[in-house]
Amino acid sequence: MGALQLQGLRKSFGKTEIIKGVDLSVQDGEFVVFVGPSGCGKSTLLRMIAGLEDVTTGTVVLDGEDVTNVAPARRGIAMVFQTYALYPHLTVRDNMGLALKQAGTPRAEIARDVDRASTMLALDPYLDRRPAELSGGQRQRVAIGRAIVRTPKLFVFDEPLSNLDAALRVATRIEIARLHRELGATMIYVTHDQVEAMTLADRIVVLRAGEVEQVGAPMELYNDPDNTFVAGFIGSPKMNFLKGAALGDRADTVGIRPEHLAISREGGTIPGTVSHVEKLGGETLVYVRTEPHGLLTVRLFGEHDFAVDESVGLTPDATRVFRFDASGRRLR
Amino acid sequence: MGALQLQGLRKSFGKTEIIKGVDLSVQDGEFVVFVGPSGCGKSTLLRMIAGLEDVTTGTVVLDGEDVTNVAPARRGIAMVFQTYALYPHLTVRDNMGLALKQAGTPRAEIARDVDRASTMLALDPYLDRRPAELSGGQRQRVAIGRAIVRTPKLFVFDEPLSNLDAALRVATRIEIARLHRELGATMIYVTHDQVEAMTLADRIVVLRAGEVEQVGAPMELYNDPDNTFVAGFIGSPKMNFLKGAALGDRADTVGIRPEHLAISREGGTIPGTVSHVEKLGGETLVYVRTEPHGLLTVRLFGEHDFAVDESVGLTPDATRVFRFDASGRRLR
Amino acid sequence: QDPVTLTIESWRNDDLGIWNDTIIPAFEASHPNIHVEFAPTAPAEYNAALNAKLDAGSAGDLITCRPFDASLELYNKGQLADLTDLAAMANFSDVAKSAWQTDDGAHTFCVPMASVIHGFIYNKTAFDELGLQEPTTVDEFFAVLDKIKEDGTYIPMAMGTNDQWEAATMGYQNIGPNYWHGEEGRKALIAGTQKLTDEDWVAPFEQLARWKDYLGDGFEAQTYPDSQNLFTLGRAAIYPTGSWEIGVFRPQIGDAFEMGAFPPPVQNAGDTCYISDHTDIGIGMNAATAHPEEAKEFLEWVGSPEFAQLYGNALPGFFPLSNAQVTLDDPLAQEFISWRDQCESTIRSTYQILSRGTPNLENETWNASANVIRGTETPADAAARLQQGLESWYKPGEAAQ
Amino acid sequence: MAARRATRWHIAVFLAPAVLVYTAVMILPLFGTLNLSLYRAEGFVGLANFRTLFGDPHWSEQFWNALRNNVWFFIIHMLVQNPIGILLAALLSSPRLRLAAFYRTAIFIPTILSFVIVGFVWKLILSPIWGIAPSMLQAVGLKFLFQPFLGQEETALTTLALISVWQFVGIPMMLIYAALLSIPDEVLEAAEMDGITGWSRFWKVQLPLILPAIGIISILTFVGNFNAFDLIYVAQGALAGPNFATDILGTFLYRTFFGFQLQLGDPNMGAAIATAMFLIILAGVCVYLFAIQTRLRRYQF
Amino acid sequence: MAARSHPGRTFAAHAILIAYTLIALFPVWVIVINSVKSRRAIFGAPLAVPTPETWDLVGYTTVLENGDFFGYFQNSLIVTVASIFFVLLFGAMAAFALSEYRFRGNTLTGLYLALGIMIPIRLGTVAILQGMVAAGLVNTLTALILVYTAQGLPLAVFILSEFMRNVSDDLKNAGRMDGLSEYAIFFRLVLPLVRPAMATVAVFTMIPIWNDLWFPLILAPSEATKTITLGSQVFIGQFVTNWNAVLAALSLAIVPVLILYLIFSRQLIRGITAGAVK
Ligand SMILES: Nc1ncnc2c1ncn2[C@@H]1O[C@H](COP(=O)(O)OP(=O)(O)OP(=O)(O)O)[C@@H](O)[C@H]1O
Ligand SMILES: Nc1ncnc2c1ncn2[C@@H]1O[C@H](COP(=O)(O)OP(=O)(O)OP(=O)(O)O)[C@@H](O)[C@H]1O
Ligand SMILES: [Mg+2]
Ligand SMILES: [Mg+2]
Repeated sequence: MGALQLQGLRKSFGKTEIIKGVDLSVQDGEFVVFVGPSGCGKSTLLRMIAGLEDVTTGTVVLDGEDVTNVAPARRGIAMVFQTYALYPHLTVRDNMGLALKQAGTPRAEIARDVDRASTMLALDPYLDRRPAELSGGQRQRVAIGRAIVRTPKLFVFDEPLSNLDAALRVATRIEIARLHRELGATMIYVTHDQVEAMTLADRIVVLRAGEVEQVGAPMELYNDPDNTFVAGFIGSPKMNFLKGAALGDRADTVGIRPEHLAISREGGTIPGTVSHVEKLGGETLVYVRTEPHGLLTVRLFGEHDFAVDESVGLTPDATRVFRFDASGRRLR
Repeated sequence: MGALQLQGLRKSFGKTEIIKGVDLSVQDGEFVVFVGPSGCGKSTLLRMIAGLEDVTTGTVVLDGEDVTNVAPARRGIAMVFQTYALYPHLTVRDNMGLALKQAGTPRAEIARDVDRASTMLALDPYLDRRPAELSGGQRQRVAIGRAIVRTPKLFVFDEPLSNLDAALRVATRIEIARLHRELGATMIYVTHDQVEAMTLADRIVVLRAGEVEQVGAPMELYNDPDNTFVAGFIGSPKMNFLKGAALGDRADTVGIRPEHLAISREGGTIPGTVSHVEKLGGETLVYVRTEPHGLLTVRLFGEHDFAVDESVGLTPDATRVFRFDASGRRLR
Repeated sequence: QDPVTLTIESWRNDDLGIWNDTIIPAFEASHPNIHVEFAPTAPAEYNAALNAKLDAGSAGDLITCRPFDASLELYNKGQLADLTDLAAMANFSDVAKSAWQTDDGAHTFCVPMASVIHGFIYNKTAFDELGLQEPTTVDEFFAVLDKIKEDGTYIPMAMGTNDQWEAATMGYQNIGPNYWHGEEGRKALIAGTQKLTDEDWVAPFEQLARWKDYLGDGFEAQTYPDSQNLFTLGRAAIYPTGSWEIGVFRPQIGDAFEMGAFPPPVQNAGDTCYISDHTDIGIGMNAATAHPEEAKEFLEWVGSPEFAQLYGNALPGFFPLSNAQVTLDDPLAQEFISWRDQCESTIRSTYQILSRGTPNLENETWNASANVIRGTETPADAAARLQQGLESWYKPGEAAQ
Repeated sequence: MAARRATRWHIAVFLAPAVLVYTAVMILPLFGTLNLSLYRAEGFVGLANFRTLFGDPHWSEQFWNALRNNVWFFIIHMLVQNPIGILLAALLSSPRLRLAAFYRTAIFIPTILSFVIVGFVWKLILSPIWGIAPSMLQAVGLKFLFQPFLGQEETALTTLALISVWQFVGIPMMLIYAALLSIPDEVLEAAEMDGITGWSRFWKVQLPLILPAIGIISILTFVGNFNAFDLIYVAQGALAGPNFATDILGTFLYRTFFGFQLQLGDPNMGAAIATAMFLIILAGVCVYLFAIQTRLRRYQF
Repeated sequence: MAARSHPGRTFAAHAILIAYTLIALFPVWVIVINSVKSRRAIFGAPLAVPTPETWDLVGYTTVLENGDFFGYFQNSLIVTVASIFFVLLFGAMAAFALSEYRFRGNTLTGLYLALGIMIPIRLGTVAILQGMVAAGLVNTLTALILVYTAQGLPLAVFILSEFMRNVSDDLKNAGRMDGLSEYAIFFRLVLPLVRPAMATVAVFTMIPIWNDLWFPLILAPSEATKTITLGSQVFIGQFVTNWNAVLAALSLAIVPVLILYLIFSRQLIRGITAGAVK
């Protein structure tokens, strides 16, 4: 019920190869999040799984069955599109209910399922509007609702929360997590949001330019990245990369996360001057210009005042540094 | 050069009033961020400023001139649309260059400006593609690029970064901040992202259901919210609201941010059990079930281990609590 | 001085080659100051197009004239010039001119060019094969048809009702004069002393109704070209027709078989025979022409014996109306024209005056003839309908409406 | 938009060329002509021509007969041409259908043909004498089904309507095809994910989105049919035989206005007929514009 | 998409399309084969493929000998292409005004522009001809182009305005924000995006123009301005029609329209693949 294997998947648009051989095995009931820079092929990969994009080479195996050439409708997958792709002529209610109606579900049941989803997504007041009369966030919620009501064995979500406000985002995220627990459905989820990725995923797949860089549980990637790319991509703000030579370290590059860099007005191993301070309320980010490491970010809990151009010293937490070789590979 | 006054702006779609009287004055060169729940009218307000939506009543004054009835093209405003609204038949290069070409800018200059914007947005490899061949994030960047190349006196951005990955998001955010500094242009910006709002804004405007709830500098809103709505909306995770009565407090509701709630295995003023732990790498969120306050969120710096169902005690930082009356108004 | 160019409006697309190759060169040889262009229009559009051009003032200098009302109307509107004084008019009989005169005969506005004669063309080879003779009476006619039908090799008669006009023109108007006694009946009808419901006028319909059995399968959908082809391909034995087909059939049949012709059979042996010798084509002058002198010069030539000779031989089956003696080379054409000597000539009954109003008697006759042949209307009903339609607007005695 | 807005000259500029050319070359001449319906040769007669048209049985019988035939002609087009056109367009728009361009072109070719050829070839095919249709029916043992379709009062009009359908099916096909192609792929993909494929995708997703285009072809069919003339004229002549069974308003008008054979053109009565036709069509178009078009929802893609 | 098509459904689709294609092409086939047969063979065995005995190009030779056929072709092409150009340009402009702006009289203007499809333009012949005579345009191609432009406009406006309503407002608004004038929005954004509809309208406009007999006959019958359709009429006589020549002429006349059609239908596809986003 929902186990997925991707074997040597490749995809080219014309001459450009977009997906360059992806092998991945997703357990039944697992929640897998795809992250990666914009344009790395996340949506394309999702669409190949869904069957909307044909596979150049490789196979997609769903529940032990090779579905590479099976029509999307017969794969039993629900998808939330990055561009929503709502039916413009149907009301919100009908947008959500159409798939069930098509499957011949009894009216009462459809109504119940749609109501549940719409309540969950705070869409109740809009059930009789058409997509054109909705705000961006409302449309996105309808798209999510449409997938949810179908309860298929595999969900694929393409950045489903990117247009939601913080509160709704948290609420919907929690709903999706709950849904995942309750349905036991396999979910594949693309997001740019660190919090979503870290909190929802059983495993995160980091993609770069059509290739898998690393696969692992969220904290595994955070605490044990394989290379500079993963180290830099997981965690926000981004990890600081320092020059090993200047620190007297054997490694080419030394990585230290902003939260593991202590700042003090006197002392500290790396001297620098404050370039810019961002106060986010619960935390403060201090950008410090240093020689020869360039701009380093320091993340502090709570509110702190630093004047721009003030001299400060930074001290990395020696237990939390990562060492990388010249090619970016992690030295363990 | 870019000062904006909104006076008594109202907007109805049919019988529904969406914008219910907005008065706002934006200084020349200011960076104002609109935040608010999905569907509260942020996009609609932006579109009224841009002249794309006619105003039901009220006036829009730009640079001292009443532009309420001036055509959008003549207001000298650049806009990034939530739906991107790229020209599907034009390449990325032409999408960005069209406005300049229209204005009769010399070719070489157009090429230079487009190149600069595309480099900044990492769009160089895609200059000759059409929007249909781009990923979601790439489309969004093109939309931003299109606004940037024009260097108008007022920018309005509708969730410009929502589809970008973390790294690009930070980079683009910083670019926008730089652009703001360098051009001295006034900017109005809608976002759902707390970090963007807190870091970019000179002032944040909190909207609720078509009305302005509070206007102020980011830290002002964070530290001195007028009501529960603003208090809950600014800051992520959301502020915890506790029942005053149960705490023996004179206020109806007591608000305390997750970062100002200490957690310990023994002691603490509010006893509870751990319901769920989210590890985000640099920080940890602990959700604690308490009587009678319900689920409270605690935000801790660094990694922490708590077992689900473990008994814990919470202690609010007394200096950081906010008190609200029954209607949600702040008691100062 | 450059020659003046005269343009001729015509519906005779068919004659384009003859004009360009024969007639115009002959004229231009003797009139170097005039250049003539023959500019035909497809026949179906001719009247409409001509009227529009005349109304707007862009029509050609010379106008080919339909007989009777169509041209009379143009004359009355002042669009055709009065040609009464043309010297060549002396070369034509009054009957010949009658198709292009005012009702009182005082003014003539077109030079008569040609008439066509109705009759039956038959496949002589087939007749010989079946041992048949040209019929002279109606009974003989049907006996011949029966024999052909019995034999089964040939469709006895080629005619279809799809286009309707065959039924009226080549059926009704062909055999009718024998019943209504040619001019006598026709004039009586105009005078109101006879009615279409009279025996003499119903009888032709009765004969037509009998034709049905001798026509090919599906004749209801058979068109005029179909009929022509049936005959020329040798599949039909008899073809009720008009003399114009001679020129059409000759090249198509070639040596495949020999053609013969007989006039419409009479009721009883020895009865006077009547033929429809219909004045069909004339030519007049656009009153608004810029070159009236030259146009008249041309018309004089059209009225001359030289033209008659040229035209009659170039277009076998279109018989010059001129009094001049014309020798025809085509034997079949000779055969047709020879009937003028044995029989009384008349013109089609509906053409003069009687088709001036609504309902239009000619159109109604097409419809009625087709219906009668198809058997969907009885001869009596058809005649009654025609009479009723005619009476609804035509009051004999006040001819010029 | 708000009333205080400056005069929007561009609207006038956009409209001017079309309105000018159209008014000068089309509307003025046409209405000049329709105006003739109020005159007779002797001068202004008010509505007398209309009284004749509807009061005189000779005229009114022909008029109603033509109108009845015309309605039938239209019904056949609506029931046969448009559904076939939609079906073909739906099939052609299936993604990556091989040979789609070939089919589209092939099906459109009849539309390009001139009426002269269409009339000729169909008469040839249906001819009981030269017999393509009869011999083909004979080949499959159905010869008894053959009738001289064009020569019988019961079948002639329907046959001609079907020929016209054959000729013009390309038009609804093209329009619907263009409309179908403008539906964004993602919406169709969403439907595909929802299990809505094949016919149900067509009924539930595509059809509602192309309703405006269907509205257009319906009104174009209506207008086209009530102005139709050429095919009948070419196939059956201006007298629209047999026994006026194929007479439609267009042929009736042509015969009256321009005359036919010995019947002289009667611009006044012709104009009266044209005016009547015009009013019928106008009524239809107004129903469409005000009652249907405004209710059709349009979606922006 | 290979992965996405069902063999069964594809097969059914092809079966239906092939069946209909046969129905559509069979009569055309009959026309073409008969255009290269002798007259006797046409009627003797209309369905037979030409054999050496029946093979006869007399139709084509007659056509080529009679009059300046290439000149006629050229006239037809000039008239058709110029008319389509003006119909599309003026029609699209008017359609844009009607679909994009709300102004008083919008619906009425739309209705006014649609009146033309409700009355056969032939009825206005005399007045049109008089106008052309007065303007000295008789026997010029300009006269035909003017008439056809006027004749094609109503349909073009009708169809294009419907399609223009589908163009996303956000897109036009983005153009406005970019400082594009309304004209630029029309020419640079809307026109390219309704290309499929334009191609469709072009095809609809082209056919009646190409096949029209009446106005060439009335307005420009001179040898120098004859169109192909008018030129072919020479072979349609009063009592006999030279079917070989008519079939040949009209078969030849299909070719240019077919080419035009192919050009436009390519535009149709290209317009689509330019692809709308959201
Ligand atoms: N054309 C319309 N007709 C009716 N209601 C509309 C229309 N456009 C927007 N609305 C409604 O107006 C409200 C405000 O919409 P708006 O797009 O301004 O929201 P928003 O604040 O931008 O939301 P989001 O953050 O989700 O983009 C929403 O409730 C929406 O449903
Ligand atoms: N139809 C197409 N033709 C050519 N290139 C395409 C096409 N669709 C996508 N691409 C390219 O493929 C790459 C991957 O696109 P994809 O949409 O999968 O990216 P993504 O990872 O989802 O990005 P984002 O996070 O921005 O949505 C991009 O560089 C994009 O430009
Ligand atoms: Mg994507
Ligand atoms: Mg919005």
